[in-house]
Amino acid sequence: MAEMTYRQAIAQAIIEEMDRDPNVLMLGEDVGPFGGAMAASKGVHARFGSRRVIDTPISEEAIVGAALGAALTGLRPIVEIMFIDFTTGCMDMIANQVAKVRYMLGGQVQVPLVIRTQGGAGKSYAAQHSQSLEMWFAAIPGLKVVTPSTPAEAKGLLKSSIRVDDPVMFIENKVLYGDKGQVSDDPDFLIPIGKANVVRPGANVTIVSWSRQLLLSLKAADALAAENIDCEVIDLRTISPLDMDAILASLSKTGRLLVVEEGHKSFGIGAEISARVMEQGFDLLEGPVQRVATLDTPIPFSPVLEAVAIPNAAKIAAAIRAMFAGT
Amino acid sequence: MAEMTYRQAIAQAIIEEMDRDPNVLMLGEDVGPFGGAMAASKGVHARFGSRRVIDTPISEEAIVGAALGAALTGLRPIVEIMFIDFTTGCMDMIANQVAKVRYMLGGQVQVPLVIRTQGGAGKSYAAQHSQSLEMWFAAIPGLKVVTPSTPAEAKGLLKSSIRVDDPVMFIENKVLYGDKGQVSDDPDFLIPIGKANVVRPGANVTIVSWSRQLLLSLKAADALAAENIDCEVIDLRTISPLDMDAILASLSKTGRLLVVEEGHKSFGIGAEISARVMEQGFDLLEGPVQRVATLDTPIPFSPVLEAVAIPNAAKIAAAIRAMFAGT
Amino acid sequence: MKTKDHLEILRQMLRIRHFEENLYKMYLAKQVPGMSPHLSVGQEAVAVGVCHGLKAQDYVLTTHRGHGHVLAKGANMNRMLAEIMGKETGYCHGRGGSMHIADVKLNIVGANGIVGGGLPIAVGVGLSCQYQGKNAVTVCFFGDAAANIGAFHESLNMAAVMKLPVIWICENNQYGLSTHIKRTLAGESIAARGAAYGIPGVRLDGNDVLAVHVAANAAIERARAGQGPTLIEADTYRWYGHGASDNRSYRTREEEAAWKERCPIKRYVAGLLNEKIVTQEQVGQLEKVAEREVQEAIKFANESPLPDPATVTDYIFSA
Amino acid sequence: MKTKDHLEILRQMLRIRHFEENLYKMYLAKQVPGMSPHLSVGQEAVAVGVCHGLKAQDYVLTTHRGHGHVLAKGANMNRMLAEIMGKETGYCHGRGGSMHIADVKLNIVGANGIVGGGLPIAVGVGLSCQYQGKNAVTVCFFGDAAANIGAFHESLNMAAVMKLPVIWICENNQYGLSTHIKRTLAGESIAARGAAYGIPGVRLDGNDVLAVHVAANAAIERARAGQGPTLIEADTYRWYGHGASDNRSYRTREEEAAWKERCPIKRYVAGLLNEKIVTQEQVGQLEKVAEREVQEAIKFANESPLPDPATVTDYIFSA
Ligand SMILES: Cc1ncc(C[n+]2csc(CCOP(=O)(O)OP(=O)(O)O)c2C)c(N)n1
Ligand SMILES: Cc1ncc(C[n+]2csc(CCOP(=O)(O)OP(=O)(O)O)c2C)c(N)n1
Ligand SMILES: [Mg+2]
Ligand SMILES: [Mg+2]
Repeated sequence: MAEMTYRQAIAQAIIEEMDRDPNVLMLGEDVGPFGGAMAASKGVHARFGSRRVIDTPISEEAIVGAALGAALTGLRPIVEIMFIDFTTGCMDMIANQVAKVRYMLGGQVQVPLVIRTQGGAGKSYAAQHSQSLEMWFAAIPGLKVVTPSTPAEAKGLLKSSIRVDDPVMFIENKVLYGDKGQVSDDPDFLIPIGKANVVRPGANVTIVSWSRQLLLSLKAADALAAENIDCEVIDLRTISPLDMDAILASLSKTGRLLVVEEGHKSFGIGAEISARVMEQGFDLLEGPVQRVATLDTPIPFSPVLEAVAIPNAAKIAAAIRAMFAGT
Repeated sequence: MAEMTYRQAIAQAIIEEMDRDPNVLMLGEDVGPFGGAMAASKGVHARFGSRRVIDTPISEEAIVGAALGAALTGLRPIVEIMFIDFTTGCMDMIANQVAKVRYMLGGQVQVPLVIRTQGGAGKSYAAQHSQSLEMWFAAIPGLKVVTPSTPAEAKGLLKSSIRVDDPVMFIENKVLYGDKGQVSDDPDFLIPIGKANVVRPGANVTIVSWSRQLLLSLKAADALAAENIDCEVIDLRTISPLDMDAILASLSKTGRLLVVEEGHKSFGIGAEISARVMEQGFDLLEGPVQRVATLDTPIPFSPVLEAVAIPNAAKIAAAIRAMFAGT
Repeated sequence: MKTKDHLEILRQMLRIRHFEENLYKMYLAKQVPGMSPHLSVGQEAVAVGVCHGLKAQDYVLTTHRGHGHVLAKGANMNRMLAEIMGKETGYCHGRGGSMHIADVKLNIVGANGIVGGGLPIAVGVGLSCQYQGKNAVTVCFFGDAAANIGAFHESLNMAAVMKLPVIWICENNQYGLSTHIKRTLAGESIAARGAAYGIPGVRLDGNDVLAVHVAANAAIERARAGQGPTLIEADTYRWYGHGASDNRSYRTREEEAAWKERCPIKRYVAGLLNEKIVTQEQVGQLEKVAEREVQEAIKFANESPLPDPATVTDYIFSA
Repeated sequence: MKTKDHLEILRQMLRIRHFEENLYKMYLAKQVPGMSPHLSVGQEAVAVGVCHGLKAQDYVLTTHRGHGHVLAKGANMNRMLAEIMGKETGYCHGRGGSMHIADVKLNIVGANGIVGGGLPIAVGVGLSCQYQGKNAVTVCFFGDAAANIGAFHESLNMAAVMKLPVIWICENNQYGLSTHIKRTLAGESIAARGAAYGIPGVRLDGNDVLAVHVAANAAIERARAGQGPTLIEADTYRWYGHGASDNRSYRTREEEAAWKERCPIKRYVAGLLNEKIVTQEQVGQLEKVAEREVQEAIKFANESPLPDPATVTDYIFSA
């Protein structure tokens, strides 16, 4: 165990996996000597050089395509797309090629490819640099979607993502890069993809969240504990495939569920969770599943506007309180 | 009133609106003399010529960008993207520019722009030509998403879309182009955007659908009528904004709801409807909202596989029956 | 060039011609599900001229109009036709169909339904060969109209800047669907765009199989020697419409007749006969063999089982 | 050129310089929310050299590094700085911030946070002018690194094939974030890519405001005359990092010093003094005026109210 930041944990995961497997390589804009716009690949180039850590042109479609071609022919590339907002420039590669090629070729190929990117608001980066687009990728069969919320998760989930033989959208969060935490130094420290984690056990209500909002949910849970509302908080870790077993198991204890997400409320991840709970856990529900999410607006620049647009601990706590109002 | 096909209704809507307003123009691949890959702009070029009906290079990003630039400076462009699957090539323009520019500029501009495209499976066009991607666009604030299911709707909704001052994703369906129906010839025949339509009133269960699946839902409703299950069938017409009033009004009569969609089940439109019903109509529910949708797989080519992947009337009817099983 | 090379080139062109002509008939007879197939009749010289110079370890990426390319790289007709008919015995177990035929064992790593979709992937295949020190080149086919899509630019630039062993083969069949390339392509030619990336751009008669072969071989050698990519623009023509159902309203029958006069097979055969490299009997024999191969493939495909619907979600993920 | 033109050019360059330098200080003092602003200090000659030749009816599209362009087209500093500080009085009522400043009334129709995002839109603005018979040209600024993105290619091709009155201005400041353009750009130059689209490609010293002005004016005239687009590559340098927070680990202080020697303002002033077109006093006066304008803008922005949080969903749709 060592204390490190979220960004250091990512770099360490990359370094360890590149040490372990010479077929792992990295591509992206400014990921080389500069260490990435979020400094999440700091030190990787110093160790492996320009053959394995490739600074590319600003050509998102070709970056992902290059990684795909490499993945189809024996390599295990890690790609960085600087902001998730820029995946708009490589959606053909991601959605029509990476996600589908194995299926379209009837299983002739594997696609061991990790697309690292980062999303989220909270830093006044405005509408084109603050989105939470995980639902786009979750909606496309053939992709796994992973979202770490702590340094330990960043490392353990990234190492797992690099080792699986399928494409993974690995979505980091821009606000979390400086967060510190204890991280295992076991070179085989892997956190399984597709499994949610009960971060805080509780009896009265379940909060499901991921990435930065998970941390805010935990804050809200702390506040609510003082009011005798005992929240169970689940960190989804993987958005697709969804770990419904974990959600339903918790719901069967608590009877109530709140989904907290930084994506827009409409047509988001919370909708799918709510719909599945409707189908699979209707009888467990003591009240409707609720969602706290970002307003259905492009993310505004001005901090005072952004603050009202996105969730925070107070809004989460208020939503929970409302679920108990009148009970 | 005149009988015409879905594709003719589209061409007629375009012609009427171009007649009415010299600022309406059309851009896309092969939309000119050829009349569009789906023949949905047949006759438009013959009437208006190459100045107003522009055949473009295969450059989806620039096509939508060009339309946006024109919309920002006084024109009202209609763009055709040949298959919705190719919107992957212009997602930056659609999601980061078209949808957001008015907001980012604090209301300095309007974006009167229609992006026509077509989706849907059922013709063995395989994974890259059969998708139903409406959820991608519905998930982005700033876009309206419209999906006609009949020739009359195609005309009335398209004319409305051309007249509104905001961007509309107008999503046609490839299987419906040859469908015939009675269509108004009133030059101001407009169907309002944002309003659902009760196509078939019923008492026992509500089916919400749109586009081709709406027609299959009606078929299922016919079959179920013989079994004394009286379905109310709602045609959503507009996916975003969602007409929850119409859905809840129906639900308050029937107590049961099935959403039928051709998109993948996970993270689709049905999820949002289910989640909103959970939040806004929980007490109206006599049982959980159910979804019939396409399996979470890339769309297979072989007709025998495609048939099991996507919904049909029998599957819809079966889902309804299951909702009544044991009651 | 040895006689056996000539015979092989001719054999491959005939295989493609007979395959596509039979597929057209099957399409008319409604024996082919899905979109009307994108036939490459008339373009055989490009596929064969390029692929004849490739080794087994070399890679090919193709397009929506790819039957010729995969045949020329050695694909099995039985499995191709079974795929086109949506059968379990097809290359993709019926998941892909006409636009997605590939034989990964032959290093054909993908076809594409998206115009220009193969180009970025080809960059990665080239990168992979360079990285792994494989002595392999990657050939990426695409159409004239694909030269206007952003992916073309990003891919040619990236491959050039990384000096990757990729050969860009543009089959300029004059049209993108209904649109003549002159109406959508700015600049003098597609080949001329090579200069924008500092790579050789070669334009040639794509109906002259030997000219294609010579130019492709030069590009292949250049790539193998680590000197980076080449862009080749081969002028040719598709005899049928965009898809088999297209009635070609956008061009004249005269234009078509003129191009058919320049039939790449007829011209090649005439030359071979003239120089007495082959006899008319040999040609007839090769035609027969090609036709027999197709007929066997039709039989194979017809008799093959459909996929089991219960397997519809197979092959999404590895694990 | 008349003295009043020289004075105006100098005035505009000084406005930009003072605006950006003050913004840098404000950023260091943590008075600016959001991403560290992308400053254009050192690049003033491109913005001013181009915009000086524009008329009111002409359009401008800019980038993430756009303050200079919008100032040169006449934007109001008060509303710019208020926007950058997220105030209600800003151009975008605080919705946009530094990367989205535009004044649509001045025909500045957008800035962009997406590299290359403005180019396709510029095609449409050009198309619109052509369609409406407006005697207006459209200038689209972009960076060197944007020349590698697909949208560049699609846009330049489409504008060329439609002969649109668009002028493509590439500010080659040598770097895209940390990456020197030589490491990512294949081919000789960005200007040389003009040939791929059959349009003139001009490369010039972007720190020589008169050279920029002359070349831009030729392009503007050409566009106005219906002869289509021109691509101009102006070599320049950003004195600060990519954003104000960037410590420029990827380049040397020597390189920076050499470029600062070539300061576009210093050079221009030296020339004007030398030719006795202006006096040192006049220069000092213009500097004072520029600084005063910025100080007033700072005051205005500081005193301006924040947007009302209740209005957060305003401006999504028109109706
Ligand atoms: C991105 C994209 N846009 C449009 C299409 C529809 N489409 C398929 S093939 C084609 C024409 C392609 O022309 P070209 O590249 O010249 O190839 P050819 O068909 O002539 O072989 C078009 C427009 C597509 N598949 N993908
Ligand atoms: C599509 C896209 N990719 C990456 C980025 C991140 N990014 C913003 S500016 C920039 C560098 C741009 O370089 P250049 O075009 O030369 O403009 P400069 O900053 O030098 O003015 C990068 C990589 C982005 N905003 N958009
Ligand atoms: Mg073509
Ligand atoms: Mg630059």
